[in-house]
Amino acid sequence: MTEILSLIVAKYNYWLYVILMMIGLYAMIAKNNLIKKLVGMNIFQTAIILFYVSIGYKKDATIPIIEGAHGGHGASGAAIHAADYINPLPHVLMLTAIVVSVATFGVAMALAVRVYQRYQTLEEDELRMRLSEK
Amino acid sequence: MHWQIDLIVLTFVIFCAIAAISVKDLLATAILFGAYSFMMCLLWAVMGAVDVAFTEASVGAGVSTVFFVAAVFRTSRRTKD
Amino acid sequence: MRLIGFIIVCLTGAFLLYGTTELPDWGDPQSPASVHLSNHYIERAMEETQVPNLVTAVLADYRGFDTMFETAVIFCAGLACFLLLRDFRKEKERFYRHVPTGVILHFKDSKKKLPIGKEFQHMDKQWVPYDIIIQSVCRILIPFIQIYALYVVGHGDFSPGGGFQGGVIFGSSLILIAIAYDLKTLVTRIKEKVLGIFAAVGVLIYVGIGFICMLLGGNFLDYSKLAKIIPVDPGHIRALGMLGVEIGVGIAVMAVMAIIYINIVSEGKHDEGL
Amino acid sequence: MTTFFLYVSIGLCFLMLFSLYRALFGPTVLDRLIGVNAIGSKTVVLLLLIGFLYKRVDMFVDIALAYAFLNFIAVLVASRYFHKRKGLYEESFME
Amino acid sequence: MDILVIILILFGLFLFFGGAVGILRMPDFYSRLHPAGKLDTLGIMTIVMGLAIYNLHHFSLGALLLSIKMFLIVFFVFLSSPTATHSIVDAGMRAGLRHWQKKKGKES
Repeated sequence: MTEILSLIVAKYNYWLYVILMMIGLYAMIAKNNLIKKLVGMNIFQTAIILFYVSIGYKKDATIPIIEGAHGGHGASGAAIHAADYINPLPHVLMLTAIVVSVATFGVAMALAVRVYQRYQTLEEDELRMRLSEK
Repeated sequence: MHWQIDLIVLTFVIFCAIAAISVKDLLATAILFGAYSFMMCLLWAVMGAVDVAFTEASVGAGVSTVFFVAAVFRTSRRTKD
Repeated sequence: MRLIGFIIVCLTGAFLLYGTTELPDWGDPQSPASVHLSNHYIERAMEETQVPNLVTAVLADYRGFDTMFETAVIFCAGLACFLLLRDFRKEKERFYRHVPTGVILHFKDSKKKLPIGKEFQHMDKQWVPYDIIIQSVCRILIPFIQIYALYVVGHGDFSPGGGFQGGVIFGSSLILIAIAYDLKTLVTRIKEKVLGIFAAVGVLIYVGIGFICMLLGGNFLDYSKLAKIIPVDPGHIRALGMLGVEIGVGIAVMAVMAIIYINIVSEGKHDEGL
Repeated sequence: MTTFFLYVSIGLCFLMLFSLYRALFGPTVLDRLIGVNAIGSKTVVLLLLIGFLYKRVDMFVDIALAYAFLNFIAVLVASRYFHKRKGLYEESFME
Repeated sequence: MDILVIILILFGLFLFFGGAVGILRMPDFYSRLHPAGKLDTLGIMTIVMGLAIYNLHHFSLGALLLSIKMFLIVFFVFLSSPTATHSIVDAGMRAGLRHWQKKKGKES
């Protein structure tokens, strides 16, 4: 029983990330509305970011800010062990990814507004119809 | 250490994602997407990624929802699927 | 289309689920990602840079070149929104409301600008009366939010936070002005040109700090060379350089968020909005 | 005390499920908005509790403070939509 | 001191429970806002106050500053959460949502 539980704890996260990614991919492929596709894209993105951040997680470690350094002068005698702190590298990569994702989300929304101004619709099949009329 | 909270919140995130892409109203999608990012921030805080959680808190709660609602305001709420 | 999509998604998911069996356990300290480079960052960053927040240290110092181009991407996003949506044509039909009496003036086809005093208020097509409760609460809250955003930018070395987060919070305080009052209020208080200049200046500060380091004889973004012109303790000079870089990022992100919001919500006309 | 905080936070997660039900299946958009607002207020508390679980609450309090500000903006925008656009239901119902 | 903290937190949890059940069970929009607006605000205030008092156990300047920050959270939630509720009610009124009436004869 404990083996099954430990297996679930060890791998359940990855399964759920894959499911989340599948939801996003399905929305990108099969949904008809442009904004729904954008939401699918964002869900896909967060699934990947989750995967990256979870790689850096370590059991029984604390957050990647050095403890006891708030006096400003730092270098608090004791040596720093790498096993005590969570890996900061994936956090850095994903932090910038989130901000860039919101900026690109804004650009995509601007494109959607522009498309709606011109064709008065956001559905993909209606857009195809309007385009073929001309 | 805190894997219980992690698993519970991760399950909620899946529900939220399914609802956000299957609801037939774009404003409701925007609001559900806000809830999605709340839980995502919680998940990152559990995993110890404090800076990422902060970014998601400021971006997901404030700006991303605002852009979404603004775009829905300027286009239409209608969606077929 | 739906069936094809479903099949593709299921196939991809099955492959990925098969792939998860090879991955290390969740929270394994000996996983391959955390044995090579990151140990150096964790153990040495404190003595090399004097910054306790390892994420900020890696973000602004070790990988500073990467972050510079991320900032440039955000600037380009603001530029793209402006170019896609901005519409300089003036609205021909305009409404004004006389505040004390509530009389509404309606102009058709008038190009001329009226000398509007304080008692006349610009009015949209979908005008709703202002909500006094929301307005006064926002008037109390907005300064606190802005001070908090500055705190987040400045205190990013010691606690979570930094340029990106502080910039986004400041930008959302600007958005709050537009929501609580009117889009016109925000646009008249902070001009469009000022926002554009801020967005450019933010990127310029980042690049400029890197370039100054190069002029002083170091590599691009090598903050330790700044000690030649700034008289501080040489141990802290890297933290100071990071602070400058974070300020640049914060200014750029703040301006870009406001630009994107204003352009989307008014379809580039800058007159009426949410 | 740490165990107590852990159980409190798990209880809060389950309370979140109730609000999430309203957010997922609410009949109108405004019901969903209420659910999301309630989720946001629980999130602030949960962030502080996670901080106590890590014993580094000085790092987590900033995030909670940011949430207390920004949850407000999202709700305000979504309700502001209804001030400008009348009509509660989807426009597809009108056709 | 611990007992005070535990009482405050459990009381807040109880208030949150009441709010959650109210959101789930009430029949219409306006009556759902009633628990959501009041109980959630008071619940968050009590729990955060309890945590702030717990934080003052090992008294130092840093802990005091931290508790002041937590009281700031209480203050801003006290200010902003009722405003959010008010704005949702306003939106419902403008959208033309009818309030709930007890139907006689058949159940709703």
